[in-house]
Order: sequence, then C-alpha cells, then structure tokens
Amino acid sequence: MARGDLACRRRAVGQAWVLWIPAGLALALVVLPVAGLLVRTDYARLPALLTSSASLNALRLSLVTAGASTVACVLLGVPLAVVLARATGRGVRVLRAVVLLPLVLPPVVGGLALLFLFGSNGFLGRLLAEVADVRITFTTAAVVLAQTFVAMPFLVVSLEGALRGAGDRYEQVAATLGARPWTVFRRVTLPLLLPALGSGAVLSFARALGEFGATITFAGSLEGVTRTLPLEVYNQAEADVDSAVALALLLIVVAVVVIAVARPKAVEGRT
Amino acid sequence: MARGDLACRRRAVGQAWVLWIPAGLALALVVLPVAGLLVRTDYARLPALLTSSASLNALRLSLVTAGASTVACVLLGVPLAVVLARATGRGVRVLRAVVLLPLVLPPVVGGLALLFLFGSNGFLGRLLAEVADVRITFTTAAVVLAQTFVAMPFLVVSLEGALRGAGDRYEQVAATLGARPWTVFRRVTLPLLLPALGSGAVLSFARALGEFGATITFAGSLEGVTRTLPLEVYNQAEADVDSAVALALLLIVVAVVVIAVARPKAVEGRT
Amino acid sequence: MTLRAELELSRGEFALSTTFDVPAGTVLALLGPNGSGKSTVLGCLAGLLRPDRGAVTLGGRALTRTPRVDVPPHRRGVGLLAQDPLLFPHLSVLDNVAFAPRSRGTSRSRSRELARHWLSEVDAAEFAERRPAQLSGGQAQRVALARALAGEPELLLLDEPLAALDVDAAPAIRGLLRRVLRAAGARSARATVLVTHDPLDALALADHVVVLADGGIVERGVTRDVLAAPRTAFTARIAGLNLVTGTAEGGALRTASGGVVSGVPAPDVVDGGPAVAVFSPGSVAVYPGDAAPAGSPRNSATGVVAALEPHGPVVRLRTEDGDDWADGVAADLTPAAVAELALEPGTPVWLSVKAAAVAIHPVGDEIG
Amino acid sequence: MTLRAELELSRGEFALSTTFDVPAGTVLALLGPNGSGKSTVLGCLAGLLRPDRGAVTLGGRALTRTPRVDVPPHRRGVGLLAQDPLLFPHLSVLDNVAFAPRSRGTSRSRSRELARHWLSEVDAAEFAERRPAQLSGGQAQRVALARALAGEPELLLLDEPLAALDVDAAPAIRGLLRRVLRAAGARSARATVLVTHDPLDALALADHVVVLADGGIVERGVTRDVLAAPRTAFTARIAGLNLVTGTAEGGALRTASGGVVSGVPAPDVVDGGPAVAVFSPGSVAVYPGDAAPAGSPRNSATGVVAALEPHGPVVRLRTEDGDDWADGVAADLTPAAVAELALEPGTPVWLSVKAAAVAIHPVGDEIG
Amino acid sequence: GTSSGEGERTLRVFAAASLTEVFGALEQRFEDDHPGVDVQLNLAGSSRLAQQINEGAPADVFAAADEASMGIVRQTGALTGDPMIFAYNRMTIAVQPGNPKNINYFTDLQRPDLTVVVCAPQVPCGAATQKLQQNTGVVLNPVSEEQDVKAVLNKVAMGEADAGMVYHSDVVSAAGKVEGIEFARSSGAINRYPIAVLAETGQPDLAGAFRDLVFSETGKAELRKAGFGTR
Ligand SMILES: Nc1ncnc2c1ncn2[C@@H]1O[C@H](COP(=O)(O)OP(=O)(O)OP(=O)(O)O)[C@@H](O)[C@H]1O
Ligand SMILES: Nc1ncnc2c1ncn2[C@@H]1O[C@H](COP(=O)(O)OP(=O)(O)OP(=O)(O)O)[C@@H](O)[C@H]1O
Ligand code: MOO
Ligand SMILES: [Mg+2]
Ligand SMILES: [Mg+2]
Repeated sequence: MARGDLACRRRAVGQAWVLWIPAGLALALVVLPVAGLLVRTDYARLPALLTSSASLNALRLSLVTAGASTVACVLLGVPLAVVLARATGRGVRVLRAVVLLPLVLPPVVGGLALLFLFGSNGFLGRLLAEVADVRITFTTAAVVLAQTFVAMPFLVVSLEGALRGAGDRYEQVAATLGARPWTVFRRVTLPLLLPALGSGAVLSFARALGEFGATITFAGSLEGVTRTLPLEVYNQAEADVDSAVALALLLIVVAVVVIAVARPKAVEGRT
Repeated sequence: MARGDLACRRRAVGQAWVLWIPAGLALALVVLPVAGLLVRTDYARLPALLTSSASLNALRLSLVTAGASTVACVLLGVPLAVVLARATGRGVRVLRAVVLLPLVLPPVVGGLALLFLFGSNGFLGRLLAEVADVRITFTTAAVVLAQTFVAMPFLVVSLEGALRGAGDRYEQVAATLGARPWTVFRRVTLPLLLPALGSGAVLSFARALGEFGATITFAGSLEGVTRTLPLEVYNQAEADVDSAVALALLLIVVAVVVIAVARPKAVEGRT
Repeated sequence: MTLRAELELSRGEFALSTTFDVPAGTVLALLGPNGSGKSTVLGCLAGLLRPDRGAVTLGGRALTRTPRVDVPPHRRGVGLLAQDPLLFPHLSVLDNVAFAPRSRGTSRSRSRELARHWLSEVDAAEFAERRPAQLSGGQAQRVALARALAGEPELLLLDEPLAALDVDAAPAIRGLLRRVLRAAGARSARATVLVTHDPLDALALADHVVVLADGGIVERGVTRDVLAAPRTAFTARIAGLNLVTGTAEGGALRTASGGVVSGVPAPDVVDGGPAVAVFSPGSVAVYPGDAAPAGSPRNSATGVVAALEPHGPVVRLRTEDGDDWADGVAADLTPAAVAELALEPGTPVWLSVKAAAVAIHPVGDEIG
Repeated sequence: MTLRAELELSRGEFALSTTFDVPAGTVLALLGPNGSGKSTVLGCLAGLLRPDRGAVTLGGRALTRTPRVDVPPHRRGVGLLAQDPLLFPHLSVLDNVAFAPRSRGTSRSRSRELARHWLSEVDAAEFAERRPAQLSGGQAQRVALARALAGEPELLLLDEPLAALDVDAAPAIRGLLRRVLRAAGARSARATVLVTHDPLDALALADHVVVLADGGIVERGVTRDVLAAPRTAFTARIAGLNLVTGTAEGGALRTASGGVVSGVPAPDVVDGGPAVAVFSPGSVAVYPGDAAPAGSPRNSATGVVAALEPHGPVVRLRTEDGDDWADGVAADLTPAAVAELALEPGTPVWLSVKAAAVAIHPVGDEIG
Repeated sequence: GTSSGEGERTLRVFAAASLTEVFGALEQRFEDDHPGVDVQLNLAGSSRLAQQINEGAPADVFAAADEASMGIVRQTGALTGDPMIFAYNRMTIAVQPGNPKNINYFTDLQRPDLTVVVCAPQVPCGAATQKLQQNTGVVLNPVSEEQDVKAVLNKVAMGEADAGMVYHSDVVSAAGKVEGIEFARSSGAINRYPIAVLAETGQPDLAGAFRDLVFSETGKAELRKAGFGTR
C-alpha cells in the first residue's frame, strides 16, 4: 500500500479456478432462492400492493429507522471498536465477548431484554418516565433502539477485525509527528478504516432493515409508527403469502439500491 | 507488519479519551439489556428447564446445526469472498450486491424463498425427489440450509472487507516465487485472512445460532429434528415468558463459551 | 535463457518506453535516477504490470506479447526481490525462504534444507525460526534475498538488493551474488536484471548496463565502458566523473555557451558531431578566485563554491554559477588544501584541468 | 535541547544497554551492523518502545524514567523518519507533509505552505498532488523525510534517511540535512540522532558517533576521530581501514597469536595495554606467494586471496587463511597489477605494510 | 397401530401455536397409548402451517386456530374428509392483576388514558377484535397491533399495556399474571378450531386415532383445562 511501484495498470493475481466451484455453489445458494421468489411473484398485483398506504408507510418507516440506527451504530460502534481493538488488558477480552451477545440472542429475546430495561417496569423506563415523562415502548424511537441493539455488533465486529489486521503502524507514525490521540483518530484511524466501515455500515443497515423479532416485541406493530417493512411483510403473510412475497421484493429492491449506491463509495472509494 | 522494528514491548498508541464516551454508551446499550435479562431470570426453575429433554434436544440440535452451517459458510463463503474481492469486471459489482440479499430479506421471507425452491413443488425439491428420492424440507438438513442461507453474507462481507483492505501485495510476491494460484490461496491468502475469518465465522455462527424465522418457515419446528433453541424459546414463550428467558440464558451461555473458546485462537492467534 | 524485452507503458504523466536484451548467463544493471522507471520495468518483466504495448521473451518463450500473450507471474520462472522485503508475516523465516521450492513441488524436507542453505549463504541462518516481525531492517532484506534466490529462477530480478545492508553484509552479499549470478555451469543460463544506485554493484555484478531516465534508455553498453566513459551527466555522476556536453571541434569540445574544453579525443569522434568531455574530480585543481592560474593547464574557468563534502579521505567540492563548463563541476581536494585556501560555500574560485586528463567521447545515435 | 538517554531493554535473545548524550544543536550518528539495535534505540527515544529500565531527558524534561514517567510520542516533540517511509496512503503527498504542522495546530493554509516548502527542499514539489501509491521508492523516501522535517521537532530521529536515493538525490538531500541539522539560529537547539551505514553521511552530518554492536556501545567519540582511528573492526571497515587488535609492546603491537605489527604509536599508548593497529588498504603491497618480499617494509605475512572486488578505480583484495595479522586484510591494487600478478581467489600471496603507514592506538576502558 | 412390533412410527401433527400446552399433553398421552409411536408436534402460527403444508410438508394431522387457515389447505384438496371443529375460544379483555385501571366493559377501552394492545386484523384474534368493534361501534385506538395473541398477553402481563384483547384460553394459561374481564358482547366473535387428517398421510389409522383423542373426553378435559370451549 505504501509503495505504489506496482499499483497501477496492475494485473490482478490469478485466482485458482477450483475456487470458482465453491464460490459458484455459494452464489447459487443465495441467488436461486431469491430467483425463486421472483418467479413466484404475482406481478399483476405488485403496483396495487406497492402503492397501498400500508406499504408506503412501512417503507418510509423502514428507511428512516434503519438509516437512523445505522447512524447510531456508526457513532457509537466506531469508538467502541477502536477502543476494543487498541486497548490492552484482560478485561477487554471479556468486553469483546459481551459485545457479541445481541448476535446470538434470538431477536425476540433481545426485544424482551429491551422491554425489561426500557419498559414501564424497567429500570431506565421508569427513570425516563419520571424524569422526562417519556415513554419509549410503542414509539418509533423504540424501533430505532431495537434495530441499533441488534445491528451494532455487526459494525463492531467488522471494524475490530479490520483494525487488528491493519495494525497501528500508521497511528504510531502520526503520534511521532505530534498528532494527539484525537487527531490520530480523526485523520488516520478513521480514514484508513473507511473500507471496513463501509461494509460494516452496510451490514448494520441490512440487519436493521430486516429486523423483525426485537422490534415487534419491544416496539409493537402499528402502521406508520412502528410497523416497519418486515413487520408489514409478516403481517401480510398471515393473510396472503403472495402479497407478502411481493412486499419482500420491495424490500429487496430498496436494499439493492441502497447497497449499490452506498457501497461503491464507501468500500471501493479509496483510490 | 513486515518489519518488526517496533513490534515487541510496544507501547500501545494512546486513545483519545473522548472516544470512551460513545464507546461506553455503546457498551451500555448492549450490556444493560442483557444484564436486565439476568436480573429477571427465575433461577429457581433453571435446573429443571435446562435438563428437560426438550431443552437438551434443542441445545444439541442448535449446536450441531449452527456448527454445520458455519462450516458450510466457511467452505463456500471463503472462496466466494476471495473471488469477489479479487475479480475485476463490472459483473462482479452486481454479484457483490446480490450476495447481500439474504441480509435484508426478513428471515421469514428467506424461509419462504427456500420453501419455494426446495419444497416438493419447488424446482430443486422436485428434482431431488425424483433423482435421489430425497426430501429436504422438515429435516435437519433444511435447518442447516436455512442457517447457511442467512449466515453466509456475514462471512462473505467481513472477509471481503479484510481482503480489500489488505491488498494483494503478498499474493503478488508469492506468484513471482512460482506459487500457482491454488498454492497462493492456500499458503498466503488464507493464513493472512485468518483474523478476519475468525470474526467472520463467529458472526455466522452467532447468526446461525440465533436464526428463527427462516428455520420455522422452511424446516418447521419438530422436536429433535428441526426445533432449535430459538424455536424452543419461541415455543416456551407461547406458554410462559419466564421460561423462555431462562432458555435464552442457556443460549447466551453457549454463545459466550463458544466465542471465548474459538475467538482468541482464530482472531488473536497470529503473533 | 536470453531475455528480450520491449516495453511501452504509461502511468499518469510517466511514460516508459524501452527495449533491451539480457543474454543468457549475464547480468544487466539497470541504473537511473529515482522515478526513472526501474521498478516499473521489473514489474513488467515479472508479470505484475501489463505493458500497454510490448513483448517479453525468455529463451525464446514469449512471456508477454500484447495484446494476446501474457503469461501469469507464477509460470514465468522469474524471481523478484522487490524494493520492500515483503516477507510473509505469518510464516517463519525458514518457511519464507522455503516458499519458492515448496511452490515448485519440492518436498517439505528438501525445501527446508534448501532454505537453510540459502539462509546461511546470506548469513541469516540464526533467524530461521523467527517471524519476520522480529527482524531488523537489514536482516529482513537479507532474508528476502535468500527467498528470491531459493527459487532458482531462470530470470532473476533484483530491486536494490544491497540497500539497508551494513558494511560487513554488503560486500558479503555482493560476493554471494557474484558467485550465484555469474557462476559457470547449469545455472549460468540464468539472466539477471539488477536495479541499483551503486556503481560498485554494477561494476562488481553486471556485464551490461542500461541507464534509464524518465522512462527512456539514455545509455547502454558494457558496464566498464559505460562507467569509464559515461555520456550522460547522470551516469557520469554515478561513476563519480565530471561530464560536459557540446560539439566536437578539432579534437576539443565546444560547449553550447561557446566555450572550449580541450582534451584527448577518442578515435571515433567526428568533427561537428555531438560529444562529451569527461574528467575525474581528482584532476581538477582549485585556486582562490582572485588569482587566475598560470602555467600548463589549458582549461580554466571561474565558479563559486556551492558545497564541500567529505568524500572518503578527501573533500569533494562542487561549484555553481560557473563560467561555461565550470558549472556544477566536482573537484576533490585534501582537507589541508581546503583549510589553506579558506574555501567555504560562496567562495569564488578558479578551476583548471589539464587537457591530458580530459577524454572526449562522441555521443552516438544509440542514445536517447 | 540536550538529549540524554540511558536505555536497557531485551527483545527475545537481543538485549540493548546504552547510555549516550546528544548536546543541543549537534548530530549524533548511530552506526552499527544490521541487528545491532539502532532502530530499537530510535523507537525508545520516540516513545514507541518502552525500555525495561532507563531514562530519557530532552532539555532537562524527562521523557522516560522507568517505571513512572513515560511521555506519549505526540507530546515528546520528536520527529521520526523510520526505515519504512510509511506515508499515509489516504492522504496526498502534500497533506502527508502538512500533517505534522496541522497536528500542532498550524492553520491549514500555513501548513500547506510549509509542506510545499519542505517538498521543494527535497525536490519533490512536483508530486504534491499525488497519492503515495503513485511514487517510486526513492520519491517516497524523500517525501517521508520532508514530512519528518516539516514538524520542526526538537529531537529529530532519522533511520537511514538516504537509503534508496539516487546519486543526484543523495548529495542534494545530504546537503539539505546539513543545512537543516547544523544551521545556526533558532533551530540549532535541536538534537538529532541519525542512523546510517554510510561513513560519508556520518562525516558530513554528525558531530559525534556512537557505534553499536549487539545492543552495546563499542565505540564513541567525535566523528572524525572515530573514523580516522577506529578501535573496532566494524568501525574500521566502515571507515575503509584495516585494523588488528592486540597488546601494545615497545611501540609495536603484539597480536594474540604472538606476531608483531610495527607502526607509529599514538602518544597515549601504554605498554602492555590493549591496543589496535590501523592501516589503509592502499598501503598494503601484495606479492605472489612464492616470493617473500625483500626490502624496507617491516611487516609482512602470508595469506590467500579470498575475494577481489572493483572498488571505484581500484580493485580491493581481501585475504583469508592469513598468517597472524594478514587474515581478513584488505588491499587496494590497480586492475593492471591484478592482471600482472594473475591474482584470483585462492592464490597464495605475501602482504607487506610499511611501519610508517601503520598507526597504533590504545583501546580505552570506555569501549565495550 | 398399537403393536410395538412394527417398530418406530412417527406421527406428524401440525398444530397452531396457541395449542402448545394442550397438544403437548395429548402427545404424551398418545405416545403412552401407542408404544413405538413418536408424535412430533410442529407448532407455529396457523397460516404458516397452512403454507408449509401447501409446499409439501409431511403432515399427518393439521389443527388450526381458525377456519381461514384450514380453508387454504382444503382448497388444494389436501384433506381427507371435512375438517371438524374441536374447540371454541371467545375474546376477553386481559388486564393487570387486580384490574388497577378499573376496566369493566369493552367500551372502557376507548378511554384515552389507557394503553390498549390488540392483534393485527390479519390474524384470527385481530379479526375477532375487529368484528367486535363493528358489532359494538366501539373504536379502539391501540398502540400496537401484534402478530399473535401471546404477544398481546405478554404486553399486558409485563405492564406495558393496560389492556389487551385476547382469548379466554390465554388468560387461563397465563396463570394469574393477567386477569380476564368478561364482557357480554364477546359471544359476537367466537373463534373456531378445526382439525383434519391430511390426504397424503401414509398412516390414516394413526392420524385418525390422534384426531379421535382430541375429541375424546381426555382431549376435551385438556382443552377445557386450558380455557377452550368444547362441544
Ligand atoms: N500508480 C502510479 N501512478 C502514476 N505514476 C506512478 C505510479 N507508480 C509509479 N509512478 C511513477 O512512475 C515513475 C517510475 O516509477 P518507478 O517505481 O519505476 O521508479 P524507479 O526507477 O524504480 O525509482 P526508485 O529508484 O525511486 O525506486 C515514477 O515517476 C513514479 O512517480
Ligand atoms: N519483535 C522482536 N522480537 C525479538 N527480537 C527482535 C524483535 N524486533 C527486533 N528484534 C531483534 O533486535 C535486534 C535489534 O533490531 P534493530 O531493528 O534495532 O536493528 P538495527 O540496528 O536497526 O538493524 P538494521 O541496520 O538491520 O536496521 C535485532 O537482532 C533483531 O533481530
Ligand atoms: O395460533 Mo395463532 O395463528 O397465533 O392465533
Ligand atoms: Mg524503484
Ligand atoms: Mg533498523
């Protein structure tokens, strides 16, 4: 990276062709089911479904909440990842495992855990109600909270891996050039982290966008307030699978657009 | 990395203390709800719950299937990540977005998609039934398939980020030393990828362990066959939230043990 | 394995265009200023860079022939020691060196044996079990060299192999390279391209020299000839000689500004053709600026001292703002003389060179 | 800002233990073979490595005092040019150089102005807008130097700043360093530690020299004194001189194997004390092995030619299997003499040195 | 199929999640009565079960929580015979124990100070709630429309909601964590639970036996114990 003798008009290192076999299988495993969905979709009903107010509300809500929780994940998760990756000491190892917990909690249980904390009998819930007369459950804020809870580990884990892989040589150089830790973070750590931050943010956004169990448990499901697209899909699926599939397609399209727009900049834009 | 002039008895680069504020918040967001769960657990009933055959069956099944699907993710996902990260051409960019789809599909829809493909009316389902007289739905294999489907993108995305971040300088050196692409992959790409592979595998394992929606839709919920721990939790929650919480604790313990045992070796063992 | 290369490539503002041969069993030294394209040439030969247009053949086998043939690096039979050591961080030093033989299918034990051999050749046997992160800069450089040699490639590409080595290691490794690169026998079929900034390396190791500047070849030939009679200022400075360009005129050289430098013309100098005058810094006499030198030296001119630098046992003086040829000329003096003449930067001086110490060479069409 | 350092540290089998001062406004050259601990010392001074025991003070301010004081790198006021350029890959060349002033709170435009200044000082102004990935090895090295200088640190640490530079760049940068490091005025308060393998750099840039070997100081003193009268074989080889160790005995040197080397003893030689004999390769005469030399030279012994290497205009011969002092001795010959004597590796030879050409120095307690 | 000589047989019963406890008990009983038979319960929402059956899931018996789901399976001709109703469930208002908000009538749920949770109209309990609103002209303003009735129950039990519309059986199974408020108009929306044997079953005898167990006195007792109404 530091030396560019071989950086431009470079020939890509050849890939072993055997790799294409498992890679193809993996791709098939992902693509075929989605293709199956596309085949089974009732396209005649698509326009009506997609323009129904329930769908549009859900779509809007999903984009807003997933966006907000991705921002929250980045703002909170980047510092956490940096601290975890660079800090030494044995406590850190335990913290690292703790951060992964929301990953393994079934989302419904995660929602319950949030409810126990922020609910009207929960410690923070009661505090907030008394101090600020604010209720969190059943609000859009609860959706964002639930999504942030489940999505943050994705960001933290992907960043931490990248941070450890990269080492801190550039940070050391920056320190010898007189940069204070905050400057080092802002001008060296963060920019070098961008590609990983890109994929981490995409992962969190995707996880937040698809989040269902924690949301419905903690935030409930009310059109326009807490019923995100996955909840709407689930709801539709109760009555009519085909319309659920059609709605899921909407989700896919949104995701692909967001990823296609966001990813190249974040992930590849480091020339 | 290549030069170790400053590699041992190194002083860690200082961290900006302001980072600790958001990092602490992030940590609180993760830790407090889980702590809340711990507080609310009915410990008196734990022993009975954890030794019931239903719980033990579910635990065993969860470990087996999550393990199997993690292996599948690694075997299929690593080649896919390498191919995607190193291949050039515009088709690749589309493939990259496609691989992320299972991330955004609500798991239930993912399960439906699998059902449409592997069900007895599905294309592959019919093929398998006719050619090999094999049915996949409602078998343990279906659980593994569902988990692999939802978990693979996590592996692929974390690896791809690491691969792009690291560049291919070492691979180029290996090629000039006469290593064929397969040798380069085996002896250079893969070992250098280990830290990222560690966190990627942990992410997939965690995602597989917590998987609920796709499993119940595609594989059903049959004790000992397809009823994994999250499904058992759901089942219990129908009857009694407290026992569901207690069961979720079991899941947490399992996850922490697996992560604590697996992660240090995979992620940190690169002295 | 004779190497023939014909390369054209552009990278941003930089454009490379070169053609050269390296006969089997010989070593070509690639000289040139920073950024002249040396590493780029090696990258193209190794197959890591793709030229825009060009052909590379090794022993008759086409490695590159745009736009169709482009043999991948691992099937070229090359070994590249890049400017960075780039040792594999996850392998021990021993396994790093054993990498190439292992890759070519040699058994593990035999590869390690080979690796041990090459490690002891570069005097790094004691580091065999270490990780690259535990080596000093020079140690890493030596291990990287051992790794490149252990592959016993048909075409060896070395990018400044002796940089970062200490005074003991450098001659030892230079000696090793001489043995390896120029040994008779089976391996003598190997062609080697060596990038260096050190004329000593070129003299010690290379049969031929190519001098690059700005992506083009400005000089080429047998090492000793090129360094003894350089035709470009860069080569002259590498060789530690002064060089003045102009036109041959009656056995002397007429400079662009009209001055004349007398000297001993080479037999192939053509009157009116482009030519260079070459003389060593040791042959330049220096006088304080107020006293024009009297006596035999036929060439004398004024200048101002730009810099004084110790240069081994002597002090090398360099001029600036010189009259005609006396601009940017190097002169070697004893420290005693420097003190006696009270020379320091800014002092005006007279320079003089005896014509017998000046060689006049034609500048051929081959150059440029 | 006088630097005082006292460092003890072990890294695997390697153990470092050094004490040295660098008075304000002076330059200390750190010499030593590969792996002797030079980069480790710089790492400790910069605050990137923590010594096991030791103290570092800069102008009276404690930077390190184990086990309590350990000022972090960014508050030390140091500037480090490491052995790798390590330019920030995501910043343009200009912003890389502007990094240190920016970090110290200088405004963006002023920082860029400073950066442009330092870039043109290292002759890299044209690369300002490039990314580091688009530089050649030597270009990157120059930019890294500009980056280290732009911080105007109180303590400047340079790890082989001139490696990878071409013949034009090296003297230019050496000149720049001279100007910057040894300039009078405000900045002269700066202390500099310079790691190098090149005696020329040490002579040109450093006031004092410390020679490290295996983590310990084996020699120190004023640059010219140390290089003119080296007391260890390593320093002697750096300085291009031969050196024989033994005991002073009646104005001559008695070697461990019992031989005697006659020479001119220094005034402070004490009979019976440890001493060294130093002589230049140019003063060693070589005769074919069958004819013992007759005549004036008082020192003569036999050896076998180990290597012959071009060394500028001469050929440097090195012996092995030598009788007494004649082992591992360097002798400079003209190419004509080499041809005439039919010398090649393996040829037995007689070596002789006139006593007048040999200096005998005491080896003080300070060493070791 | 009471002979143990024919080896292990598996009976797959697809049952609505709200039947978890009842069918759990019946499974035990059936396995005791039929040695060598392993009853496997596939428990999920009724509509999901219907979907699975239509995609070729290997089911022997299907017990749904509403007739609509059964209808989806029936349409495809996957049933042997007509589905039979084996249980009823009526709506009730779940409130916190002791009824702190003093809720006594369905119309009380319109009070603005109350946090009310109901099922989404797409699931049976939500459909029933909607029907009640139509019948009574009461307009509820819920904070959430949950995907299943247990979620409604949990929200009340945990104190997040003051009242929720649930089935009587849910209040019974909640065992004191909530209190049920019966109201007169609840009979206007009775939910029916149908059961059927599937055509594809390889063991109609065993499947029939299980269905018979549901209709037996044992079955009825279990259902009543859980708060369901039986014929
Ligand atoms: N990726 C790139 N984009 C644009 N220009 C580049 C790129 N990489 C290298 N260059 C330019 O190409 C020229 C040749 O670079 P190269 O590395 O071949 O030089 P070199 O002769 O090896 O120099 P050095 O002695 O400093 O190593 C340089 O001027 C460099 O700035
Ligand atoms: N991480 C490490 N673990 C163990 N030994 C190490 C480690 N890093 C360096 N060393 C050893 O410490 C010694 C000093 O290394 P250092 O880099 O200071 O040498 P140096 O004098 O800078 O050499 P060079 O001229 O080759 O750069 C070397 O012998 C090296 O092998
Ligand atoms: O069993 Mo249901 O479909 O949750 O009312
Ligand atoms: Mg180069
Ligand atoms: Mg070093």
